Amino acid sequence: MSASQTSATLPLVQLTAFEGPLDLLLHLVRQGRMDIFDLPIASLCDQFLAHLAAMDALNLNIAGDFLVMAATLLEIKSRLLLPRPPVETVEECEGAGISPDDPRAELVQRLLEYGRFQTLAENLRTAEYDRQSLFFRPTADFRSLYSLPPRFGEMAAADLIRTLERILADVGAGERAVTSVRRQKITLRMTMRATLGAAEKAGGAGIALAQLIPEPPFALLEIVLLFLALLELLKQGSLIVAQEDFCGEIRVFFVPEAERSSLISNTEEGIILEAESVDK
Amino acid sequence: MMDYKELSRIVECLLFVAGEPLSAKELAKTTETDEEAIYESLRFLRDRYTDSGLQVMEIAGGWQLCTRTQYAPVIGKLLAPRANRLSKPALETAAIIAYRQPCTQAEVEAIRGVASDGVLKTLTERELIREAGRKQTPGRPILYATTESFLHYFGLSCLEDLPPLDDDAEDMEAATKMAQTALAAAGAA
Amino acid sequence: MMDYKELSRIVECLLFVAGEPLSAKELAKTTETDEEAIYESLRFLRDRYTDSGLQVMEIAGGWQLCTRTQYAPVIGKLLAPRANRLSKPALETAAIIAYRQPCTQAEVEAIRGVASDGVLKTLTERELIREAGRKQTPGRPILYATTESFLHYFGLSCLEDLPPLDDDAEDMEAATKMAQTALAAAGAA
Repeated sequence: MSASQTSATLPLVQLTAFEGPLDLLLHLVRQGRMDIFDLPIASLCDQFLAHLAAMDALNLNIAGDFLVMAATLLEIKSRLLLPRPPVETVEECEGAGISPDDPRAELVQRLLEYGRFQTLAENLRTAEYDRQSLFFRPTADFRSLYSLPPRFGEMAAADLIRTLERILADVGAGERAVTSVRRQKITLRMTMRATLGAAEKAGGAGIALAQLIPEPPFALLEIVLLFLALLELLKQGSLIVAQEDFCGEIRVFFVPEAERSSLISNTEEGIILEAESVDK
Repeated sequence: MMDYKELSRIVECLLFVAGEPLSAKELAKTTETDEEAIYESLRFLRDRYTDSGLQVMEIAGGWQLCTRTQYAPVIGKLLAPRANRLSKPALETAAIIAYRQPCTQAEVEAIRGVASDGVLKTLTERELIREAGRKQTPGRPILYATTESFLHYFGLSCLEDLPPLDDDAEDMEAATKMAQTALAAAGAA
Repeated sequence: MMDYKELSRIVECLLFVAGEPLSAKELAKTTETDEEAIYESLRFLRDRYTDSGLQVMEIAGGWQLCTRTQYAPVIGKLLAPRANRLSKPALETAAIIAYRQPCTQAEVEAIRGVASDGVLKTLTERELIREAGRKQTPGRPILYATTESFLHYFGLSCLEDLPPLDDDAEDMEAATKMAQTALAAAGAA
């Protein structure tokens, strides 16, 4: 229950002591010593509504559940007022049941079940109490003995090399290795180096972007890395990317190191110009 | 073969230092014996502790050393334990899950008649319940079940130790079904 | 006057739960008896524990329950694995970082083939590795390097003391390459 209710008036505080509409109903039933299999719905409904009226200031989330129950009670009450179709009441007497045709049936079942779990909860409360009178030793902190701060040479350095050798050996076998090698194989740096190399080799004519794209089957990662590499190299000014016409071939040109720094601003202009030409 | 008296002393040490219940399997593995020998040594140990303030308790699927209940008041004077009881809603929810597990939040709420997400969160945080998969129904709601900590918290050695439902389980099953059907109908309306 | 046997059971409980030495004065105060009675009950308790794996020990101006020295090895077998010793994944990760430092999480994962963020966190918390700047690549990932504690833990005086990997790091590079070529070939076949 929220803190905002702590300043509430007395009946309200009493109401918040109930877990929900079922809890309140069970309380009313027990307090009024009502026969659960023949619930005096009219009286129960009135008492419930009286409690509900007292909690007008209550937070809507909680009140909502109570309102739904109030509506249910009113509905049952009204249905009980209707003339009942003739029913053979013989079977009703079987055990302490209630006829499924009775409008109260469902409510009674819910109350019975909820009441049962309240009893089970009370049993658990007893178990909790009993258990809390047993004392166990807490897990002692043995980390100082068996763990860090480490004793000098707690572990042999040879373990490190053995482990590393084992990992590297593992790389040669099994599925895990395949993924690890593939990931190891292509790094951004390597892609950048390869892209730059390809552009340089192509010379003044530049290289088509299509040629840079690896031949299938390729990993998605390779394409992503290629574009990251291109962006990074463009940023560095070591490449220029140009397109002759709209939807035309994209070519990548190598920028010799000597020309790079001076070209950066030009490159930017170039990109802007390209964009404009595309617009036209 | 190790002397069972000596084994019982070793088991005693292990139970003393572990700080959590140790299963027979774990004890057998650590002591490099078999579970049969462990059970024998536990019996012997339990007898030896008859006249002690402590006891060898079977709890949460294992064995643990703990004090006897009658000494709780004087221990409380030394330790001043926090009264950290579960709230009534938490206890109700725990009871429903314990007897109905695995069950969903909707099933808990159908019985309690109130929203129970907060309570479920609290119980999960205290590690008394845990998520146990998803129910294969629309929305695939989370299923909840009790944990080892739940057993320990209530001093139970296993779930079968829960007090039996006083009433006919069939009856209750029917009642739940009815409640659920009614709720579903209400939800559909 | 309380029966000294009953008092010894209470004292036993107190020593059990305290986890630190309790002085006779403290024990007398908690049990509302006098120190003379406490000494008597301690003597009785000590006798009762003669045949036990535990002992009542006078230590640091008080009394404490503890295990007998001869059982230390078997207790170690139980506790050592629990006391956060370096797990296999942690050892693997430490080995990679030691030989590849400074290196990023991605580089560790590339070699291990599994997500390694948890292990890196553990190693960082245990101060075996530390953050050593950022790599100047997109995303500027954290670089990891080993610490002084790492050297200490593995009994090294400096990083140069690390056993050489066949020859040097170049070799490892080559080994990886070979492996990957072989795999690529195997994959293509």
